[in-house]
Parts: sequence; C-alpha cells; structure tokens
Amino acid sequence: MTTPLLKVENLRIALAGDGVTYDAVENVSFEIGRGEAFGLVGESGCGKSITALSVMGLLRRPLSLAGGRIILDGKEIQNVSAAEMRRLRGKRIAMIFQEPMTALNPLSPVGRQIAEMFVLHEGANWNEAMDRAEDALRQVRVPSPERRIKDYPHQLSGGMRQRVMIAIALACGPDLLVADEPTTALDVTVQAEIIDLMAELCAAKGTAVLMISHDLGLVANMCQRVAVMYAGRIVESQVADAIFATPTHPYTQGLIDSLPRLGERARRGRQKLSEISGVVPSIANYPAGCRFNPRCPAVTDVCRTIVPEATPLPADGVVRCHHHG
Amino acid sequence: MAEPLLSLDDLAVHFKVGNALAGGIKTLKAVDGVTLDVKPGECLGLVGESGCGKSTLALAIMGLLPPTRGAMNVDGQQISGATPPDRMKMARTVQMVFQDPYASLNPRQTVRRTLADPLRLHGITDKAEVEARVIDMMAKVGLRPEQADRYPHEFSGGQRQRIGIARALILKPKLVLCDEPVSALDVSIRAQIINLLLELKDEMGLAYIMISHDLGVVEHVSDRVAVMYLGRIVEQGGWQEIFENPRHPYTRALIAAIPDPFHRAAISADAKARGEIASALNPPSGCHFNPRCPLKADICTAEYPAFGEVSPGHRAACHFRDRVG
Amino acid sequence: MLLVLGRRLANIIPTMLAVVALVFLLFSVLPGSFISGMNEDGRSTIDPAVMERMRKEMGLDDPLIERFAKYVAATATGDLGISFRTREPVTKMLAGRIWPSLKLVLAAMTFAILVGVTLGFLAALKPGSLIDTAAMVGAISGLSLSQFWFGLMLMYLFALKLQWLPSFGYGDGGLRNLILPAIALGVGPMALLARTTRAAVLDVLNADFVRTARSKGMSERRVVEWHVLRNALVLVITIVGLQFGSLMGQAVVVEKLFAWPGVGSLMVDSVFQRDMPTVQGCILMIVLFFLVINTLVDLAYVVIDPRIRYR
Amino acid sequence: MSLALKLPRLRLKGGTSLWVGGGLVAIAISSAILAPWIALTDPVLDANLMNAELPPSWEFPFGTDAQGRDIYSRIVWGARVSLSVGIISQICNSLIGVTLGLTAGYWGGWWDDLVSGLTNLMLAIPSLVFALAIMAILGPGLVSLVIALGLTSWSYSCRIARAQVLSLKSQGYIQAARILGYGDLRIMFTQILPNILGPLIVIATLGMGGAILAEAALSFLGLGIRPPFPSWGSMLSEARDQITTAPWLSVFPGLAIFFTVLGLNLLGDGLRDYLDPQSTTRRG
Repeated sequence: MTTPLLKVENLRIALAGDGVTYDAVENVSFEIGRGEAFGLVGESGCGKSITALSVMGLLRRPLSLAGGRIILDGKEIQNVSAAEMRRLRGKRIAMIFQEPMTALNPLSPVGRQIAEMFVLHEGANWNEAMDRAEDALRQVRVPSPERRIKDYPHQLSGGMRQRVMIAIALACGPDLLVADEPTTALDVTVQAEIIDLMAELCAAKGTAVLMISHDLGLVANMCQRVAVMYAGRIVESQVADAIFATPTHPYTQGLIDSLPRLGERARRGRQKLSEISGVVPSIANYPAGCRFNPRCPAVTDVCRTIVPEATPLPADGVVRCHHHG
Repeated sequence: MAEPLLSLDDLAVHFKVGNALAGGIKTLKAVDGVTLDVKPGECLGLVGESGCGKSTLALAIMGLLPPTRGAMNVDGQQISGATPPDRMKMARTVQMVFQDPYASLNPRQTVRRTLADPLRLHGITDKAEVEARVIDMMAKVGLRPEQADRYPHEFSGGQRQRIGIARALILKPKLVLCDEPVSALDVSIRAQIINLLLELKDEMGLAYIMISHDLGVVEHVSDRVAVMYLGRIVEQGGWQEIFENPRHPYTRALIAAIPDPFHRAAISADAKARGEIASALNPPSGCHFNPRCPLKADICTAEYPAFGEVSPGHRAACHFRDRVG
Repeated sequence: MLLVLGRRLANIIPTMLAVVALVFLLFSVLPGSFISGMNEDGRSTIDPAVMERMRKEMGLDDPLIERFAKYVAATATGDLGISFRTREPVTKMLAGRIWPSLKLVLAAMTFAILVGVTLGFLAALKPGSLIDTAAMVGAISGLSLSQFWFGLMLMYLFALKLQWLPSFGYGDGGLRNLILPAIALGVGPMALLARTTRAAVLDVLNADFVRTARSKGMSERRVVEWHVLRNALVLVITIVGLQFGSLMGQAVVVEKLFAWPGVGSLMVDSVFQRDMPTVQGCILMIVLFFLVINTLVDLAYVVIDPRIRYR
Repeated sequence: MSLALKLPRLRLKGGTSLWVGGGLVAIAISSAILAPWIALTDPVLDANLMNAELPPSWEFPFGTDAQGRDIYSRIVWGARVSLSVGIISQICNSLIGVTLGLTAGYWGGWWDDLVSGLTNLMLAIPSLVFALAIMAILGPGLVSLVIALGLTSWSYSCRIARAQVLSLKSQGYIQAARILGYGDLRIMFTQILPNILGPLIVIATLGMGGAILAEAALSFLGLGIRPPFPSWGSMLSEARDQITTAPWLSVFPGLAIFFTVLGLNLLGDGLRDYLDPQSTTRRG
C-alpha cells in the first residue's frame, strides 16, 4: 500500500471550559490516499468540523490539539512552525466552508480574493493574478467571468459564491481539499451541481477530498470510503457501498433506518420510521464507556463502562462496538 | 366528496421592493396565483426550494400576511380581512408548527403557561379543566407532567419541537400547517418527530400542510403533493403519481438531485437542472423554469404553459407534460 | 457616485425644516409665558414698555401660520432676526463665531479618532493583554468623565501650575489655545471610539471570511491588512457620525469653561440674557453643523462599503 | 450625553464590573439617602466666614468653600440633587422611549415612520443643546432641569426598543401568539417586553450616568438648582473662580460625579454580561 497522502493517528482535541477541559475529539484515526475522496459523517456537535480544522492547523482558543499525529505525505505537520504551516495552507491543503453568505470578504471583489492565492503562493503580480483568477472562475463554470471578477460577494447567489470558494481552494492545485459541509446551506438542485463540479475538478486534478457532512446519502454517493462519527469518536468506517449495504455499528444502522428514503413507501407501504431514542449528548456530559450506550438498543453492562476497542472489518473497515455485526 | 377544509383560489402575495429614488419600485411576486384545496384528515405535502414562496404562502394562510389577490376559505369562513372574533374562531381551526425550535418558544415562559394561556384566552377558565388538558396534551407529545414548570432553555431541540406541537394542538384545531418541522433538528431525532406528527394526525383526525425541501420526508407523510417554483404551483397530484410518474421537469430535477445510495434511480441523472434559481423580482419570460430546463424549446420562452391535467387529480404546468417520462 | 451625494445632501433639508418648525414651536408659540413670568417668584423683571416692544418685534399677535411662514422664509434667506441685547442681526453675530466652534469640534474629533481608534485596535489585536485591560479601563473612565470638570483639571494642571499652555481664551487662534479645550471635549468620544473599535475589530476577527483568509495561508499581519482593517473601519465610521451630535452638545459647556468665542458660549450667554432670537439662531447653526458633518461621514461610509452604493 | 447604541462588552473577569459598579452606585445612593446623618454640618446654614477656604483637614475632610461651608457635607447633600435628577429624568426617557419604540416597531406603518422621523429629529439636535433651549424657556430651577433632561434623550431607548422588537417580531413564538388569537397589546406586554428588558435595563443604567453628567453641565452653567442649595454641578460652578487659591473646591465634587457615573457605566456593562452572557455566540 503506497504511503497515504494524509494519515491521522489517535487525534485528540481538547475544549477548555472554565476550570475544566473536555475531550471534544478522542483517538480519531483515518487515512486518505492520493486522489481519494473520504467522507466524515456525523450529527452537529460530533466533532467532525473541528477534526477538519485541526488538519488545517486552524484550531483556535478554546479548542486545542491535545494529542495524536497528522502526517501529510509521510511528514508530521501537527506541530510544525506557524510559518511552515502557512506555506502548506492553500498550496498543499485547501479548505472550503459551509456558509457561502459569510465566507467571503464583503468589501473586496471576488476576483481579487481568488487572485490573492497566486500573489501569496506563486509570487505573481496583481495583473497576472487577476487574469488567472478569471480563468479559475471560468473553470468553475461561472457565466461571463470577465465581468463577475469585479462583482462583490453580495451580488452573487449562494451557489455562485460556493463556486468562487472552490476556485479559491483549487487555485494552486492542492493535494488535499477539505470540504466542511460545502452544500448544507444550498438548495437541493444547486447542491447537486456543486457536488458534481467538485467531484469532477478534483478527479481531473488528482486532488484528494476530505468531505465533512451530516448527510450520509450525499457522502456515500461521492466518496470511496466513509467514517461515521458520534460524540467525538469514529464509531465505524467502511467502503461507501458497505456502509449502506452492511451497516455494522448500531448508530449507523439506526441512522439509515430512521431516514425516510425515496421509493421505500411504494415498495413496502408506509412503515413507522425506526427511531433512535434519547438526545445527542453535549460535550459537557459525554457518557462513560461507549458514548452511544444510553441510546443503543443492544446495550449491555460492558458498554456502560468500557470504551470499545476498534475491531477490523473487511476492506480495511473498522468498527468500535462490543457487540458488532 | 367531503367539503374542503381549506380552499385557496388564485391566491397572490406581492411585495413592493426598493424605493422611488434608487432604481425605482419593483414588485416581488412571492406568491403569484395559487389554487389548491385540503380535505379534512388529508396531508398535503408542499415542496419547493428557497425563494419559491412556500413560507410566504404559509404566513398568508395563517392570516399573518394580507393577500394581494385571490380568496382564502377555511372551514367555510373567509380569512382575509378577518375581524377579531373571526380570528379567535380561526385560532381554533388552523394552527402552525414552526421550523426553528430555538425561536418558536417564549424563553421567559414555562411550558405550563405556554399551553394554559391559549386555553384561558379562549374561555376555558376552570382551573382543573385547564390543568387536565395541559397535562393530557403534554403526555400526547411524550413529555412528563413534572416538566411543565421548566423553561425552554432546559429542553433539547427535539423536546422543544414537541412543546411547539403541543401548543399547536391545545385548541384542538382541524388543520395544522407544519413549516419544515424537522429540518432544524439533529438527524437522529427527526424520525421521533415525524412518527409523532403522524400518530397525532390519526388520533385527532387532523389535516396537515407539510412544507419541506426534503423529498424523502414529503413522500413518507403526504397523501397529495404540490410542487412550487417562483411563487406558483407547477405540479400537483397523489404522492405515488408525483414520485413515480413526475411530469414537470422541475419535479424530475428535484428527485434526480437527491443522492441515491441504493441506486434505485427512477429518474435518470440527466434530468438534473442546470444553473441558478431565477429571482422572483424579474422572473424569466414564458415558463419560469425554462432557463434551467433540460427540455427547453422555443414555446417555453414564448408562453406560460397551462396547468393541464395528466391524469385525474394529477396536473402539471408544462408544454411537454405528456411526452415526459 | 454623484447621485448618492445629491440624495444624501438632499435629505438634510427636510430634517432642517423639521428643526426650524420645532424651534419655532418652542420659541414663538410658548414664549407668551416666559415673557410675562420672567423668573420663578412671579415678579416680572422687565418693564412693560420693553415687553411691548419685544411682543411687537416677535409679532406675537399675528396668526400662527403667517408667523411660521415668515419665520421659515426669513431663516431660509439667512435672516435670523435681531438680537434683543445687542440690536445687531443674529446672523452677523454668529458669522464670526462659526470658525472657532468648527475648529474646536474638528480638533476634538481628530484627537478622539486618532487616539481612540488606535487604542481600540491595539486592544482588540491582543485581547486580555495589559494594553487591552489598560485601554478598556481608561476608556470606561473617559466615558464617566464630565468634560467640563476634566477641562477644569487640565486648566489647573497645565495652565496654572505648569504654565505650559494659556489657561483660557482664543488668543491668536493658534494651536496653543486649542489644545486644552480640544482634549477636554474629545475625551468622551475618544473613550467611546476605543471601546467601539475594539468590539468592531473583535467581531471582524471572528468573522467567517477571516477564517477563510487564514485557510489561504496568509500571515496574521496580512490577514489584518487585507481583510480586517477595512471591515472594522466601516463599523467604526457609523459611530463617528453619531458621536458628532453629542460632541456639539458638550462643546457648549467646554466653550463656556475656556471662554472660547464660539457659537456654544454665545448660546449660553444668550440664554442668561433671555435673548431668544440669538438662542434660536445658535440652535439652528449647531444643528446645521451636525447635519453637514454627519452627511460627510455618511459619504465616507458609502465610499468604503460597496453594499451601500448598489442599494 | 456621550452614549452609543452598541456599547462593547468589557472582558473584566466574571462579574467584576458588576460588583465594582454596583458598589460605587450603592455608595452614592446610600450617601444621598443618609445625608442628614452622615453630613457633618448643614449644607446651607453653617456658613462661617471664620473658616473660609480651609484646605482639607481632620475637621473638614474635603476643606471649606469661600463662605466657610464644609465641602464634604455639601457633596453628601448634593448627591440627593444629582442622583434624583439623573434617575427621574432617565425614567422619563426610558418610559417615553420604550413605549414609542415598542409600538413603532410592532405596528410599523405610518406610526413607525412618524416615530422614526421624530427620533431622527431629536438626534439631529444634540440633547444638551435641546435641554439648554428648554431651560431658556422654562427658566432655571430643578423642575425645569428634570423636564429638560427627561424630554431630550429618549431617542436612544426608543431606537434600541424598536430594533429589538423588529428582530423579535419574526420569531416563531410571536407569530404563534398572533395565530392563537392573542391581541396586539397582550403580545407586546407579555411576549415582547419581557424578552427585551435586558438591553433596556442596560441602556437605562448607562443613560442615568449620562443624565447625571448633563445635570452637572447645566448646573455648572448656572441653570441648575438655585444657590445656596448644593448640587455637584453648581458647586463646581462656584469653585471655578477660586481655582487658583482653593483648587480642592473643584476636585472633590468632580470626583463625586466621576465615581458615580463610573459606577453606573460599570454596572451597565456588568448587567449586559449578566443578562445576556453569550449574546454573540447564541445569536452567532
């Protein structure tokens, strides 16, 4: 197995409360091969976004990297100097965010915000950078880019702004694109277009993708491998098709059965949706042992006390449950 | 054929936008001629993306927004221009469940007062009866009596939505309008609320208008479905008709845009819509969907299509409604 | 751009008209009471003949609408009536005093902006540091100072004790006489600008687009230069505009303290001498000051923030 | 009246500003109430030219003025005037401002335009200048001072109340109340007002500080309470002529004003943090 592009090993992120620190993310490990699309799925507050931010080295108070290693192309980057990390950001690993409305500087034309990448990383002068920005806009299929580069963010729709974000991120041909819920704020039809665009451009440029989302279907459709996160831990990670065909962890099974899916009612008539009882725990009161135990239908005493070990599954899959499968 | 509980006839809600000096006054046709009925005990699914006017339509039906044109009739009573006594009767007939659980409850009011005040307002002053109905309604939505004296910030998102539902049902209405009731909730507790809404519908013989952009939810709960685009209904029919035999390209695009991990692609991928959602301020000429429609022809830009019948109870506003599919 | 300028200047007129109407209501409709009942214990200190002349001069007996129309017409053409005390046209009395007042207010505002905004920025860039706490404690103290007392203390320390600066008066209009009044007047707005700038910069630093800028591999210095600065400025400008109003008000007291020959001190003297036309003239002049400066600040806002230009 | 609409929050540790501010205000108010007991001499009658202009000493902690009256006692008695003017005029401002702002924000339409026009008009005239104009008409004295201050700075609370109502109006629970048949007044006073009390209390507290500064300024100009009764501003006005010979005459009343207003400003900041600690994060 060639060395993976990105290898995250027992990542631990601490949240400093007043007087006490919590483990927002605990021994999270995964690998992304060169050009591969890897999905990280979970509900709000499960720690998926801060995992992405830690890979970019963008964690800020009260969050901090408390342990584990982040290895990019064989080299540890979790505690390199700020200057060196800056050289990686945008050049080797890039990121796009969820809120297209607020992710761009409202007072600066979009063209200039793309051109900044070329000035920063390739020492281009501003005119040359603006021309390349125009090409970048054309690549993300923004209509009449020569006019649009002068527009301000508030003059573009949500979908357009997300295309600008993608143009910015892929400007310097990074090896890895971290996408934190890129289409959650967009409408369904626009979401489909943006996902297709991202997949197409990353495939063409050989860019690997770390896709963060709460939509299991969306991630399974776009990524080769998927990891499911719950309350700061990866509970299951498999090849995309296997996640839906043979979900192993009770949480994954619960998620898949609880969501109404198209065509289901026509085939089997309206069934009562299978519920996952209880509520999503907040960081301050994560239960002991397996953090899903209060809501798990197959809970036993061991689940309430001992944190389950990672047991391997076929095709490099892994699951953390005392009664898996 | 039971008398319809709610009937809208060519309902329109227009807004004046901009001011006389800067760029003149334009009219935003948020809702532009909607005709539909809801029979007692029936669930009508209302589907559409942002900017299609479904929330404006909801506010107009609830009497919170004065309609610019058209008539609204609830249980044989005209809504627009309702006098205070009519509004009280309206309150006992039509109620609403809101999208954002964190904004739909008065933070300074206990659950008991949120449920008891409307009863007292509507003439039920006997203490014992008020108390009994409050506790009974709380039990119906899955809340324990001792939670009655708690404040909203002490509840999770899902529990708050239950309180919102209890408040909507406390006056025993006949029709409940649910505006995206689960889209703001954590994925794993959506099923709890969907099942609850369906149980209460059967138990209390309620009619629902279910507004959602999530087609999976709409297919699961609706008896009939209406699809809205730029303030108008473009397709309407029984749920099986709409999801298995959609005849309007926009409906097909909505279905095609949903990631389909089970590869049950009833609709081929090329039915996906292209480009951006048009603005309701200056809609495209002819059929509003033509700039994004894969089947676009000259007639589409020339003339707005009739809302013709495809089969009994199934209508679509498209020149090629018979050829599609 | 000119359209925006025209529109902004145009809406001074309705406000000015409203102020003229309000002043007219206050001074021409109500004074019946004040002319007769001169002071609290009911004795009228002005002999009847003078009072009759004042009534005639103010035309108190003509119908209301007619008096109002005459008043507006006169004010529009710059004729603010005759001063009871000096018998001179009020406009002439005001003319000489506009520049000293303007100079004082502008000096105070410059001091407030330079010191306040810089302090606010430094405090925001190092939250929780010594500079941050010191700046904010200084700011809230500045807000709690009564400007005339602070001026009195400055006068005592720098003018009387150390004798570095003249204690009061306009002198030859030079800088030496301007320093103490400007600092006394500017301390309040300076404190407020420090706090507002700090809040604005902190808000911007936490904005999503700053996180995007960092994700592009920019140094923190360049993030501030290219993205934070301008956005924070936009937020601060709105406060500068608002601040001018209260600055005009405070100037009245500071001018009186430093015997500064401005519109403010004239107004105070006129209030004491019951010289109503002059008081009215001073109010209209101060409001005109405020509206013009406020519009200029508004225009700076439009220039910087493209979202306004396109609305 | 140096007061802004959106005062930033101080990062003092926990409720420090709340406690320090509360403490200072408590001292000021208690000294005003207990004046007869804690003052050494009668502020007006004990004029004894023998000990005119004595520097601060054990007998006269803050020294004596030109008529030989004890400055400390006059400050303690003066607190009654300054505080009462500040509190009463701010209550008037708040009542006028909140009622106008609440109704304008909720009903909108022509009433909202009228109130907004009036507010912009009031903001165009600096409140101290407007107060001065009213004093010119009503003549000097305590009552006209309260009226002048009470009528000229309600525009801040009005704008805050209106902005709060506009942001709450689209919230679910307000719409739900209307759908349940609640009348407008019931909605305004049971659903909206309780939820906007926090920011209004903060503005009222800060406004009180501003009102005390304004009273001091007007009294300094000689328009406040008639001598010989003491108010902090009038004491400063009298002390100005002896600035060289008896500087302590101006120092202590000034400090009294400063610490009271500082207390109110700190209390306002502390209240904002206390009432709405995660205001940005929760709405962010």
